[in-house]
Amino acid sequence: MTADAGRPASEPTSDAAVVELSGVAKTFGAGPDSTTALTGIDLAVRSREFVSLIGPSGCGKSTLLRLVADLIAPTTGEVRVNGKTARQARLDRDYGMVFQAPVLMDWRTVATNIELPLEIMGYDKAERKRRSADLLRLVELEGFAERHPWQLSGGMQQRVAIARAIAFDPKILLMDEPFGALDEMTRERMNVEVMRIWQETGTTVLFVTHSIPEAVFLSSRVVVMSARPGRISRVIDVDLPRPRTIETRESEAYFHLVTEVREALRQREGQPVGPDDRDPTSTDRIRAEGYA
Amino acid sequence: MTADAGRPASEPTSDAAVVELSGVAKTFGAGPDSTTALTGIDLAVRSREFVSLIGPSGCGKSTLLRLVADLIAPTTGEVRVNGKTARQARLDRDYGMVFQAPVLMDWRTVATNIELPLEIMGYDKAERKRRSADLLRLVELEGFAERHPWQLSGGMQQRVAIARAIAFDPKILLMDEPFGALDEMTRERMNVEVMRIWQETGTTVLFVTHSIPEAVFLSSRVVVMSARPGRISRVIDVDLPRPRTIETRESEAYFHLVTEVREALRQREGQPVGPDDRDPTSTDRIRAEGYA
Amino acid sequence: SGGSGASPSAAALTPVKFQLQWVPQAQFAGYFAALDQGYYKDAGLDVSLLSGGPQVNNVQVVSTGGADIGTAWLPNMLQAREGGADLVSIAQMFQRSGTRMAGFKDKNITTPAAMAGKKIGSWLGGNEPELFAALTKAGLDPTKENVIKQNFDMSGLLKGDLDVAQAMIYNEYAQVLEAKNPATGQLYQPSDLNLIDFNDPSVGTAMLQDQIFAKDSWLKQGNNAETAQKFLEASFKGWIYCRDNPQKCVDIVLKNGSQLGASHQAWQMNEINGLIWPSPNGVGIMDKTLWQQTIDIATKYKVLKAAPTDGAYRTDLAQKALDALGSSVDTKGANFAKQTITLKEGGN
Amino acid sequence: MTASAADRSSAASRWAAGADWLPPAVLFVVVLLGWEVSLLVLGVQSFLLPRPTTIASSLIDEWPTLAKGIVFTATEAIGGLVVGVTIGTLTGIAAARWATARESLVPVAVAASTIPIIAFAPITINWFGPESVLPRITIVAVMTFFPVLVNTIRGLTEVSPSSLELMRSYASTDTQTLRALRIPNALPYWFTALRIATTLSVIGAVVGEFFGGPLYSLGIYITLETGHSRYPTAWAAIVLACMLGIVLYLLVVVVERLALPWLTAREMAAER
Amino acid sequence: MAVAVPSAVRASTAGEPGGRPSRRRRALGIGIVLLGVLVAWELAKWLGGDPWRIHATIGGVPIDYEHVPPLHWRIADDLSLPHVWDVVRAFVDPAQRNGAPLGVVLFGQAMFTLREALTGFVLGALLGLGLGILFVHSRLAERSLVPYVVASQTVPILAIAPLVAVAVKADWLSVMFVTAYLTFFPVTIASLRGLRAADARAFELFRSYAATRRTTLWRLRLPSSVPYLFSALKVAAAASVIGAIIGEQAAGVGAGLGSAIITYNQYYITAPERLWATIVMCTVVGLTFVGLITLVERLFMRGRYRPPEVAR
Ligand SMILES: Nc1ncnc2c1ncn2[C@@H]1O[C@H](COP(=O)(O)OP(=O)(O)OP(=O)(O)O)[C@@H](O)[C@H]1O
Ligand SMILES: Nc1ncnc2c1ncn2[C@@H]1O[C@H](COP(=O)(O)OP(=O)(O)OP(=O)(O)O)[C@@H](O)[C@H]1O
Ligand SMILES: [Mg+2]
Ligand SMILES: [Mg+2]
Repeated sequence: MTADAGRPASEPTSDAAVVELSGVAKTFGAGPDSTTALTGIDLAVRSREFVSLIGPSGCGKSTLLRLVADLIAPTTGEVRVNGKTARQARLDRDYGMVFQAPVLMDWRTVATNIELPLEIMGYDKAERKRRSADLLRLVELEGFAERHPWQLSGGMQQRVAIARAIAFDPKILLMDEPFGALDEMTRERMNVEVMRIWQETGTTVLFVTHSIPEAVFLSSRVVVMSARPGRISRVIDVDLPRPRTIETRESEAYFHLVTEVREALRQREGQPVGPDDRDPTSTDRIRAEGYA
Repeated sequence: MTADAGRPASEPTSDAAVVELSGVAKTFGAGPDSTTALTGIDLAVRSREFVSLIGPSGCGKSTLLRLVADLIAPTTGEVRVNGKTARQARLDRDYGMVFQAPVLMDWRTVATNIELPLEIMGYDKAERKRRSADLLRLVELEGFAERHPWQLSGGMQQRVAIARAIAFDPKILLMDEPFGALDEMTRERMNVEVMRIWQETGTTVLFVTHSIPEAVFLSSRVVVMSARPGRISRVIDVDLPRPRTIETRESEAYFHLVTEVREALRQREGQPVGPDDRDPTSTDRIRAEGYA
Repeated sequence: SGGSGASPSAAALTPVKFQLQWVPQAQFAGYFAALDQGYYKDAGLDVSLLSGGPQVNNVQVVSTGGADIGTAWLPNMLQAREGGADLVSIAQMFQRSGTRMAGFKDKNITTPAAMAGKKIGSWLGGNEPELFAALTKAGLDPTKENVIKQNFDMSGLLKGDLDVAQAMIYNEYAQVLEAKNPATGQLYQPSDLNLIDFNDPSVGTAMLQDQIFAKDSWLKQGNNAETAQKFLEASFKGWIYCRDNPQKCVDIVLKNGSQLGASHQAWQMNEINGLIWPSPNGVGIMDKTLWQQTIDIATKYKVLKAAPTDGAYRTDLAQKALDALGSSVDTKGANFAKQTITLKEGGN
Repeated sequence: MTASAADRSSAASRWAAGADWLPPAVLFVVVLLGWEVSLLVLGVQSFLLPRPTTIASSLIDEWPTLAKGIVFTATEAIGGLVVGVTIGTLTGIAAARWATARESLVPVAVAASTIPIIAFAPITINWFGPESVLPRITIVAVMTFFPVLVNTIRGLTEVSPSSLELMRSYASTDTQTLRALRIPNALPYWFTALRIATTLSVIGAVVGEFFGGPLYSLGIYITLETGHSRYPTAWAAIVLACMLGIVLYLLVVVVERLALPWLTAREMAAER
Repeated sequence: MAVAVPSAVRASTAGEPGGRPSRRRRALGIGIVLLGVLVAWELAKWLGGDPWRIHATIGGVPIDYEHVPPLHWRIADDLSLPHVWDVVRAFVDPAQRNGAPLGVVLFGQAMFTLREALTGFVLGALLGLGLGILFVHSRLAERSLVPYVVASQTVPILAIAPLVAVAVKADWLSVMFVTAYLTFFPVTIASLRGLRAADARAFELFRSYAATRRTTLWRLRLPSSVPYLFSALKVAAAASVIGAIIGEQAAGVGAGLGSAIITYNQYYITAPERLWATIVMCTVVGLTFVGLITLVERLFMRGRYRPPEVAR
């Protein structure tokens, strides 16, 4: 990593909790039709930490992110961000968010979609143009500035959404499966970019992913969640040295951590109920070998 | 695999080309603003084959699927499906498609979304109910039959879309990154299900994925594409024996194939142009180790 | 309620559709009375009275067969006839013009000549020839005067948008007298107004108004001529009834128009009677002099391009109807005299 | 065949090929001919429905009067349209912004929109005098503001929840959300309303004139000519009013195309 | 993965800041606006209307009060703008000597008109939707016919209505036609857009099922046009009341609000408050009708949208 100089090689987190959830639960709806998406969530993310959330589909990862972002309010418990209420943090524009869906505006071009937060936050035109041009290069969409979202492929849309989220250098990045629609190589390059940004700017990252290796490789901590109702089942510290390189991935420690996360995820409890008639042997056989 | 009895253990493909693209090119728009999404595509998929498409984001995988589905017409060249024009095949309802986005109808519940193709194709109500119940179990969404799409998580929505696509037992399955939003375990189980269905019903599958191991593990052939303009750069036969199990993944042959696909993908030519100021060393280091 | 065989069943009656030129009001009291008193039924007719109104072109309805017989101002019917409709007048009900020009006393407009340079209201659309003729006769050029289209209420006059406005003696004029003068808080009085009467010999430009007409082709079909004659006979009876029992007729009209004001309709009934009676030639018979005067004015002011062709009116049907009524019935009303009606606020 | 991007960008060549304007032009000629010939053959009296050629010659003969009329009536229609659309849009924005405003303003707006012109027109003449343009401007404004209001509210509130969340994540102020999200989202609705409003504006102006106005205004002219059973000239005025309406409508369509190119492109894409 | 929420996910309520206020607040809001209108009305009269006086004895106390407004505005005099209390009193006063109160008479007429408006509305809405459906399926039809549809709406209805009345012999039928004529247009224009409003990807999905046009219409186009359609139906409902009134007049129907309007229009100077009372009744009919449509709309929208989760 080139841009690593200003950052200690050990875990660079400070003690101040940037994101803090205590006793948080979230139930959607009421009555017999309600869904308890999250329950008993206690989580503190320190400054400059890179925390990944991982867990089965529907376990409440997106819900947790939306709570932190103050897009929804917890049913019980408290969410504090940067020592303030989540609401205040949102009003202070402390975070940038990549949603699970790209959520682009059809009437804007790719460039002006990226410039949207900058417009709202009052950046002047020249600066907006400069940033969007830089970001378009970053997400490898140089030629597409003037296109409209519906002229892009799925992965390209997602990259626009990523560019938009980091456009205003937020202190906290909330990313909901940002690289899910990207091919391996683009994804790797994006990983590198996110790590670079994280290290250079001292951002705190809360990152949802379905890829265990990605989570371990990128994170300071991996939060493993279980489903229905969504709970935090394990928090695994990733004390691999930084900068992380190809050697990291070959290390024994890395391998152990990947296995540990996988084991944590596979604990039967909290897994979504699967079809009962499934052949357990075949699944288990595949399950034993990890591929993502 | 339990349901493998009726199927030869070797590659089960016959010689009849089920999907055949010859000299196909697709350009969106005209004039200076046009995008050539695909060019010079020749591809024949034989009956009962499982072909994966893999390639960088924006290389035209979805476009290729939409051409086969006769959702768009090629600019040049010809697409034939089941020996007929693509149009006729569509009219004959020869294929089922999973789109890259879930595309669920908000005014329908999860169950009735799954039943949509059945309704259109005139299945009676009892049969529809039976099937949607089965499929909901298959995609692990039993309790959600009466919910509306906006009450589901991203991965859950995608599973509804999968269930909908296979609801009417189409002869050909076109799947555009169907498992992109799923966690590792759910994805594995879905893989198993798709393989089971493919083997039991003799379906031909055209499958877009970004996961190289998934492509190799599932496919009879992996089609590697390169970007801008989208071209087929390599077609790699996967002659691993079936049924494929954990042992398959540990075999030397499997490892070689994964590497081969990865190498094919990494050939500089046809890669999307990345930001030039990126540090090539760091990327290459990561690139050398494959993780998905 | 009786046995279907005993009383004359509806099927035996000849259906007739009669198109009025406005919504139900005492202007059509005779027809409503004939219906109410069973005169039509006695004549073997099943008459339906079709309401008119601002959106109903009564001449057009009859000429397209929407109604069998209708009532309209004579010039309007003649215009349509000139335009190609084979309409013919079969009975001239009003023997004099009901139109006046009304202005407040302070404007001091008592003669057509005094209208020079004033804001002159007219409904136009066929209502203006009497006025234009009067102006011309007074040496003015109507096309150079400030003639303004007035709405069919009198607010233009009250608001001062008009110095002088057209008013039917049986309707708009009464409305002014039913309205409160904001300055005094009392109703306007006849003494507040000047009226110019086109019937007045000094003006002498009156034209014929309400008459009954039908399509010539319809009259020539089957027994229609006889039906028309029966219709006239029963209608005349209705009008005679109203002449002799005005209050009963007002009640009948009120019954048929639930929103109408009672004193206003009483006034209207009285004035309408005054337009019909006396009928020196017998009710419904065309007065040749007035016919000629109407045609002269109409042609002069381009209401008609030329004098109507022969057969624009016929008196035979009306005459036969009168004959059928017999001599015991007073069909001329020579002794008719108007009553004095007190108008109440809002015409109630 | 699907309408792909290729079809979209070839709109210009379609125009040249006549695909866009030829069918309506042909139909127009056919309708006129059919009208003319059938009336000739059937010998329908002109006081019911005159022949197109008769109407055309009246149009030419009466042009000096009619030209004055159309200018006057167009002034009223456009004036009323501007007032109505402005009020409708502003109330719509207020109503979309404040739920209480919406719940209390909309019923009043509905009430206003159901005031029958034929009852209201004489009152407006009472208010402003028959020769002023104000009575018709008032009538047109009352008639047009409701469709604009309803559609503005719809367009401003029917926003995708995910986009709203996005804006919320930026702590965007209501005004910013309005400008960046709600207004662009509302534009298709708003233009739909505008199309309806243009035609209403012409009806409103002409019908309003039926109850009073200068003698040359189209509405008065029509009543006078029908009153005199001069149908060809009346129809010439009616045709002129129609043309005014169509021109206004087409103007809206053109502005809409220019203002919402992305929408046109997307709609074409959905054209299957 | 691009788990794009289909763009058809629209929040009717989620989009509303603050959601729906309580019933009480709504009633209060309407009350305040109404009160505001009335106060402005009387204020105008107070400042620029005609002088008035109360001369009465209430509870043994003789009252003699005269108000002479300082200004004179022509739009505020009694002829232009009767006092609110006069309009209210008009409802209570008998319509005819010894007759039922005007309010009762008007209510009967209003029911009559509402019935006509309803039938005309149904015909017009169906026609409008039918045309919309034709147009979205055929560019040719759209391009050739839409100009005529637009033209039809600019032909002053008052010029057409008598022709209709002449052509159609039955009164109720011609009223229905005139009403339909006024109502179909907003529905057509809205369906031109609404029937195309579904996400392009949803159209692709239906295409992939080789769904017939009919199926696509029923299961995709119509459901996704609901927001557009209901906006139009509200406009059409309001228009249908006006249409019915014009139709009544054109057909010479002796009952209904149309005939009341003619009468009170004609006698406007003697009792302006009666025309105003009739107008009030018209708006009540309109409100009832639009309210009905809104109820149906709520039914249709139920379950479609994400309710407001947003904490404010
Ligand atoms: N608006 C909502 N209304 C009702 N239920 C909801 C809503 N949003 C989410 N849920 C429910 O909450 C649970 C958690 O959803 P969430 O989107 O947080 O899952 P997730 O962990 O992000 O899953 P995925 O990996 O599939 O995206 C799910 O069961 C979902 O059905
Ligand atoms: N409707 C369209 N109009 C214009 N360009 C389009 C359209 N659809 C796709 N493209 C372009 O075609 C190219 C291929 O797109 P496609 O969606 O097939 O990519 P993809 O391989 O599926 O990518 P991803 O993995 O990101 O989904 C892209 O450059 C895209 O911008
Ligand atoms: Mg999620
Ligand atoms: Mg794709």
